[in-house]
Amino acid sequence: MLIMRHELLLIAITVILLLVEIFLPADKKHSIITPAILLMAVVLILGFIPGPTGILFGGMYQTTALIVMLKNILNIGAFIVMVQSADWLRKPENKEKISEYYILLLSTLIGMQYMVSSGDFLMFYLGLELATIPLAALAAFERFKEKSAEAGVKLIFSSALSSGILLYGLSMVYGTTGTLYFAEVGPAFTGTPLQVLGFIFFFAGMAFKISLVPFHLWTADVYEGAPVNISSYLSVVSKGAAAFILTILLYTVFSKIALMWSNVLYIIIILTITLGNLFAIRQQNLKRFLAFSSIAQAGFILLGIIGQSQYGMATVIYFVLVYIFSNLGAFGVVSIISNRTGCETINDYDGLYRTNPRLAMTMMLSLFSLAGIPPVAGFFGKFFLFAAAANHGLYILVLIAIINTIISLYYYLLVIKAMFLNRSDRPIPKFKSDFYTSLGLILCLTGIFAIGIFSLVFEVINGLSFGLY
Amino acid sequence: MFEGVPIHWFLVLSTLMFFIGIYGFLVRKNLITMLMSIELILNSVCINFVAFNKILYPGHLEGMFFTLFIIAVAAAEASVAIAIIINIYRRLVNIDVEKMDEMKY
Amino acid sequence: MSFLLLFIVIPVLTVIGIFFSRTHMQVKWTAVVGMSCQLIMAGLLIYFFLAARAAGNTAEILFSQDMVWYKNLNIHFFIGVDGVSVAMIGLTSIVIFAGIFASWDVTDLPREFFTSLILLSAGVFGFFISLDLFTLFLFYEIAVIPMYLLIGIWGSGPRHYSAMKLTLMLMGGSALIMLGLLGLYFNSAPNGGPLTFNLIQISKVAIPMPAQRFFFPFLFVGFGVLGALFPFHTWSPDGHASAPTAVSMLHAGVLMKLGGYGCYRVAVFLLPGAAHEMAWIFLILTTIGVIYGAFGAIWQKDLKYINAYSSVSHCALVLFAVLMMNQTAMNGAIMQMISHGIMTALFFALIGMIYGRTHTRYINEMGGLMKVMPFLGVAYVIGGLASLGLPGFSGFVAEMTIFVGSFQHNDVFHRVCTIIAASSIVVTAVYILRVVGILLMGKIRNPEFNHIIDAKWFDRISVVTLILGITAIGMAPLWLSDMINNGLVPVMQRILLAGPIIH
Amino acid sequence: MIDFSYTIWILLIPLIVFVVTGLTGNRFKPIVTGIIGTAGLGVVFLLSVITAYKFFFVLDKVGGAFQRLLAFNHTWLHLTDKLHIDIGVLLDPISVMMLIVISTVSFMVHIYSLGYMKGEKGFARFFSILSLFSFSMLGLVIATNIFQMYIFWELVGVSSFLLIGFYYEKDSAVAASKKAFIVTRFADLGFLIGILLLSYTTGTFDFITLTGPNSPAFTSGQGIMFLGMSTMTWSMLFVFMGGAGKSAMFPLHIWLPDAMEGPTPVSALIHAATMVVAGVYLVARMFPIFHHEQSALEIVAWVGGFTSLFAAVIACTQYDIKRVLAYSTMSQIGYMMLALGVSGYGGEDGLGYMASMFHLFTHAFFKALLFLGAGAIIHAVHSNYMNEMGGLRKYLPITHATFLIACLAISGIPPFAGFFSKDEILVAAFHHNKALFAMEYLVAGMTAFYMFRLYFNVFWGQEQHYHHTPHEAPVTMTIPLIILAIGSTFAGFIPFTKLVTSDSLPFESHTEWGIAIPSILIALAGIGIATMLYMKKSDTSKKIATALGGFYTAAYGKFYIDQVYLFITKKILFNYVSRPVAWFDRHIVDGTMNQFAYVTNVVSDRIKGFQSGQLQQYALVFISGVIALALLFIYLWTN
Repeated sequence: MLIMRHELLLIAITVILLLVEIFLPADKKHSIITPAILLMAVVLILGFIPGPTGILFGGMYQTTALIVMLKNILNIGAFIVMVQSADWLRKPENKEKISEYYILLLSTLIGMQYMVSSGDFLMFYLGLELATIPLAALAAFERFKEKSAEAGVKLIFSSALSSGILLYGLSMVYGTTGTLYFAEVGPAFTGTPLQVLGFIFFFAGMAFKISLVPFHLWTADVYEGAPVNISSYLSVVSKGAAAFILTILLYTVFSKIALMWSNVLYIIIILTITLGNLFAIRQQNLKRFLAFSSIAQAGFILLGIIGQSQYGMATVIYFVLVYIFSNLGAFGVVSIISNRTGCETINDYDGLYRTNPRLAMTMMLSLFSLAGIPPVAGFFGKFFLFAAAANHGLYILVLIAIINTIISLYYYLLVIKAMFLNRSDRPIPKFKSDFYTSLGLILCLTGIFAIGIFSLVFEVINGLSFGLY
Repeated sequence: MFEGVPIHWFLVLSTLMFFIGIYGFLVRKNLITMLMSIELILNSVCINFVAFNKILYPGHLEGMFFTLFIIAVAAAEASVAIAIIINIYRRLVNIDVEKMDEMKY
Repeated sequence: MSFLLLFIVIPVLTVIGIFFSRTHMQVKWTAVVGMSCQLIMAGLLIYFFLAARAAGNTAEILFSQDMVWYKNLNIHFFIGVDGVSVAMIGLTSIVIFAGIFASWDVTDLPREFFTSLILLSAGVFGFFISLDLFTLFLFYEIAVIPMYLLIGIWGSGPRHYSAMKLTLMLMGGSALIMLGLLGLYFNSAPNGGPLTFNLIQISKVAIPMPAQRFFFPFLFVGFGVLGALFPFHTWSPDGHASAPTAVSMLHAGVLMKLGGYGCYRVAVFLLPGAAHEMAWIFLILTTIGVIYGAFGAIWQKDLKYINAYSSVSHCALVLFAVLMMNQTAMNGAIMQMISHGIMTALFFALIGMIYGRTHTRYINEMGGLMKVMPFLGVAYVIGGLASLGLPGFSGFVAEMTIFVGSFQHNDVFHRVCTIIAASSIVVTAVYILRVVGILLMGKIRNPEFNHIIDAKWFDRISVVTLILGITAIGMAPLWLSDMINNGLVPVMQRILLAGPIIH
Repeated sequence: MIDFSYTIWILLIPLIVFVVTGLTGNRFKPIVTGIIGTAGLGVVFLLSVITAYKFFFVLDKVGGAFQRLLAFNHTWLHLTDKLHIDIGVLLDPISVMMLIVISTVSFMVHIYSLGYMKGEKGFARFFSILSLFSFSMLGLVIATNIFQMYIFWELVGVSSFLLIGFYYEKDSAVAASKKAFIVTRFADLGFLIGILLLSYTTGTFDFITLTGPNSPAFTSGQGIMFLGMSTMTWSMLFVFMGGAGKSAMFPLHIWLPDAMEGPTPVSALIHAATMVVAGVYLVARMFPIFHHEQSALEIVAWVGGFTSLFAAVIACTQYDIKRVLAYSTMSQIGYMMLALGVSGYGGEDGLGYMASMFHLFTHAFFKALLFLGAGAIIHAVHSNYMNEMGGLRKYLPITHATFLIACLAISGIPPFAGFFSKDEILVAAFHHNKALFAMEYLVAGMTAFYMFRLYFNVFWGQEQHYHHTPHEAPVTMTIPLIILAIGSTFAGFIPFTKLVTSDSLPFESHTEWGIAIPSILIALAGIGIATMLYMKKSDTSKKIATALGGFYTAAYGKFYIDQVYLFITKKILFNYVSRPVAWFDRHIVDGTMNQFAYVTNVVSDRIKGFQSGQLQQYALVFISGVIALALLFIYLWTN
């Protein structure tokens, strides 16, 4: 029972919120925000309490110390998103949908956690869908915005297609191995043509989730249309979860054809990083901008996977952790500014530093972290990823990736230029950010700094991860 | 029934359905029909699972269960999709997929 | 706890102090206090170092301290100094001290300005004291990044363009370095044992030749970009021209030295075999750079451009000397770094002050300034003479050491390179005298210049500090060169082990 | 054994004076600085005299030869394990002789300047730089090693630069100073290369080792041939290039005439008596090696000879009195070089060497005298052009008298100093090379001619109308004139053969009247012609000038060497090297870097259609992605 405590806790608070939703009078809805966040905080903290690990349902569900940690990381991300979205939920048009928002969000989180700790493709599929479908609803959350609806459509349709293809792949895997349990598929997966075909379909589905080129096209549009906090949630938590499970699967189930998938990754990494950057360069809308940058970041994540070692997996997890904080920091600033002023393009940010120095500073640090500039954590994350790939001898790949970091630095600097260098005749007015917003940003900043400086985090992760060999 | 029907037939059928679905998804402009083509894809998957399970691995029922779950999930998916489509319809009074390119580049 | 840590701690504390100080004056004075501490610290460091050496402490690295940071990558926080780094630290502290005073009249966002400036210096200090390649690289980037804001916000001219260009090119360089460092790391234990970033440990092992051949160009070019290696120097003119005074000072004075130091300390020291093989390629480039920068400077109209090009020439001489790979030349390289650092800082300070008074940097719009600003005028002449390598100033010592050193190669190629490089002293004389002639001498062209006031007290402090630096080294170079030599010993041993004997 | 270590103060005092006056320059009244400077030089003068006395007459000889001793030596910088730069004091006959020359002339000039520069703004600056110069020049002559010499060589150059550009608001002065510095700098590059070659081959900078009886220079660096000359020869030639630059030998002479833009005392001190002979001194210093490399020595001789003739010709045509003197200086230095060039080594063979030093010595006196006299004249009439002067002899009696003495001395009329030294040179030349000897006869005549042309034009002829009646210079200026006049009268009787010889072994000298008398006659002839042409104003000179035609104009235009240089520097270097380099840097190198950014942007703009916003297109890409992966796998599969 305690083995799946994370999911149970989440389900518990979801149910609680549902009940509250039912019994709460319509004019008091917004008072649900604080208790919701508190509950989530409790869950988060409880999640860190060490507990038993093991297998349930005859292997369909499994947890290990590693998976528990992954779940905690996801919890952190979700928690920060919840904190950040408080400001947005207070807006009048969202008043009566607050608890829906939380319920949907939490259910996706539950889905992800099941996906991460699945021991069987069925469980995995359920988790995946549970993590995806509510997100479409969330993306279309702002009913009165055409963009939001469009985002919803694009998300649900493309995700449906991708999951269809993924399932087709799974069916082939099943057909060739005769089982769906990871533990049994692994040995049986010797790489016959049909299996490989199945793997390709499966991989395409996963690539869709972590938006790798060429399966990324939905990303930018959905991020732009969806509410900012949803975009940030999509970009960090769901992407993170997908990356985790993909790593685990590649390292366990598909380890027999490691040579082949590493070759594929090689090409996909180059494509993803380069195209992501090239598109990001010319974006004006910050959400779109961050969407493309997040695509490029996904490419970097793969660098760790291709490392194929325990160290490689550790760097992936570590980088996702860093990336959660950095990206949420950036998105947090974008979201509050877009909530207060509706400004979302880079030009609107001209001279931001002179009116709102704190926000601009947070933004800059987050962007530096994304670009991998010391002393913030992003530097360490990137460096370790490159080290992981170099460890495997892929120096050329690393070189390409590093050159791409320069391009990425260029467009991150464009934003910084707008905030610090440019002057504007009508800059974004000075405004005071409320408790939750500042809390969220402070969390991100502490994360950005602490994770890099204190090597403990990485060592713990490295201790728990495992590699191919 | 289906005794002695070789597995290839099922596979051919499912493959056909799969690609028909994909084709439909790519060419039909109406969101609802696109949704239907997705259902086609999912059903082809179901056929696969069932066929594999029934013919290759009659021992246990994983394939069957998977099929059931797929059907359920597909229903949920469809419901959400349709909800969103309705919303779209409210916004811009048609549901032509090509009209939804406000966000691009 | 090694007291070297203070070199990083003091700037950080200063930044915190600046953060909490209210008025502009407080900000400035906090900066002054902090950087004076740095200066004093540097003085003490030199004293302790020489004392320790005199006391017969022959350890390769002094005041070292080693803390494990990332256990499973074997990344340490390993700091320590040898003669060379002590010299570089001295240089840095002088320049930053003068820089604070030179930027006394920054009015726009002074808090942020001094913060970034001091962060930059912190990065530089960290770079010079760290002996672990990882931290070395980390501090390197810390030192480079603030340039963007410094140039972009407080710069002049096409500052956005220059800032972006400078940052991207330098970061491009650092990208190459990163790859090189990874290469070093994964080849740091060719015969078993844990991989390491530890510079000293790596310097003890023989890295396999193929790896050396592959990674040497990355490291050398990577650092060379910052060291204004031809043809990767083009960030320098624009960057310097657009940067505010103190930033130009720090950048040309110290930051460009990171490049030279890196080439010497990482590329050549750790990969001597490849260095021996490929030196000729880069020798050609640097020789071109030396003469090319000098000729480029002749034609410029903008004071800062002139100085930027002369920096290109002088820094190319540094790399040139490093590539000669014998004790004397390398010693000259280090001296040239220090001398050029102080000298060019002096130049940029003066240019800033002149600009602040005449509001133009185009020499043909000025003239006869010696009459109205004798102090700055004389200082400029002194700077110029130092830059064209006049005895009694540091430039002469450095250049002579380099030339004598590189002349120890008894083959035509090196001889020719040396002679070409040496001929730059004439060209340097040409452009320096041209500037001095047009700028300071002759009649005053613009009547408004008649009521220019000469240097203020803070200008004088910064100028005098730098001039003292130049002349001190120029008059009594022995202690410095001995200190450097002493630091060079292990480097030379490794180089000699690796390749053909050069005496 | 006498302790000479105090001689370092000869070096230190001017330095201290320079630093003090330089820092406190505008605190005190200018005159104070002047006094300090002069006093300092006075002390130096005394010290030098004492040193000379002790050295020549008290210090006991070793095997009849004057010793060469290191009065003081201190390591300044370690270069390689063998090479190290020292700063010290080397005492041997020539250095002591130079000490006397420099301190005397410098002292005189200081006193003179107290009067001449009175009321100039920058008086203080003038004196502090003057002591800087004295410091550098003294350091140069007492250098213990070639690198110390190079150091002070550079310092001399810069102080000359500063003094020529003293009137920094006059553009011509600025240009002249620049020219002087850059030309000499170019020569110094040669010197540096020479030093590098020499030090690499011999492994030492030290003069005593280098020029000692068994110097490594004689053994090493002989074999290697390049363009038919050994390394050692090449290094000597490079070294000589440096000397030629400082001593304004053809073709590096162009800076000297322009250098006359500086104040006249400066011309007297630097560009007549001391700095310009540094080149000669350098060759003399390295003489044993030069003598060992005969081909190099040959070149020295010819360059000297040609320059002397060349300069003499030009001198005959100039009107600016200072320029006339400048060219005569060149010509006289040419003599000295030639003398070294034709000299042998040791005993009687070393006659040329002795003669050269001798002439250097005497020349310092009368040329300084001439310049100071010219200064007095200019001071009186505020003009440099002799055709604006005339009949000044009644206004400036003392100047007139001293000037006349100087003219006689330089023309080599006995018993004045010039005669003896020049005679020795001619003898040496005669024994070595008849052609050069003839050339020098000619030059002797021309020297006499142009000097007296000058003399008559200034002091005789009919009076011009001056805007105020010329008046004799103040006493501070006349005293030096008189002292120097005495010097240039009697200096010739100093028995140089006993004191300064190539191997510092004294030998008996004897005037070869067979050569002396014709030279005197030639000189007289020159004077005679000058008298005829210029004593009374007549237009005969014009006629001759027109008769000579093109040659005259060419000579008047200094044979257009300046224009050639101007062409090379301005046209070639500036327009065809420097400008293209600047352009190349901006457009090619920088352009490429910008291209990267540009291309990136363009590409990112081109591919934007990829993201069309069409859901179905996304799906299409998705599917094709899957298919592409499949194909890729098949490819990987097959191999």
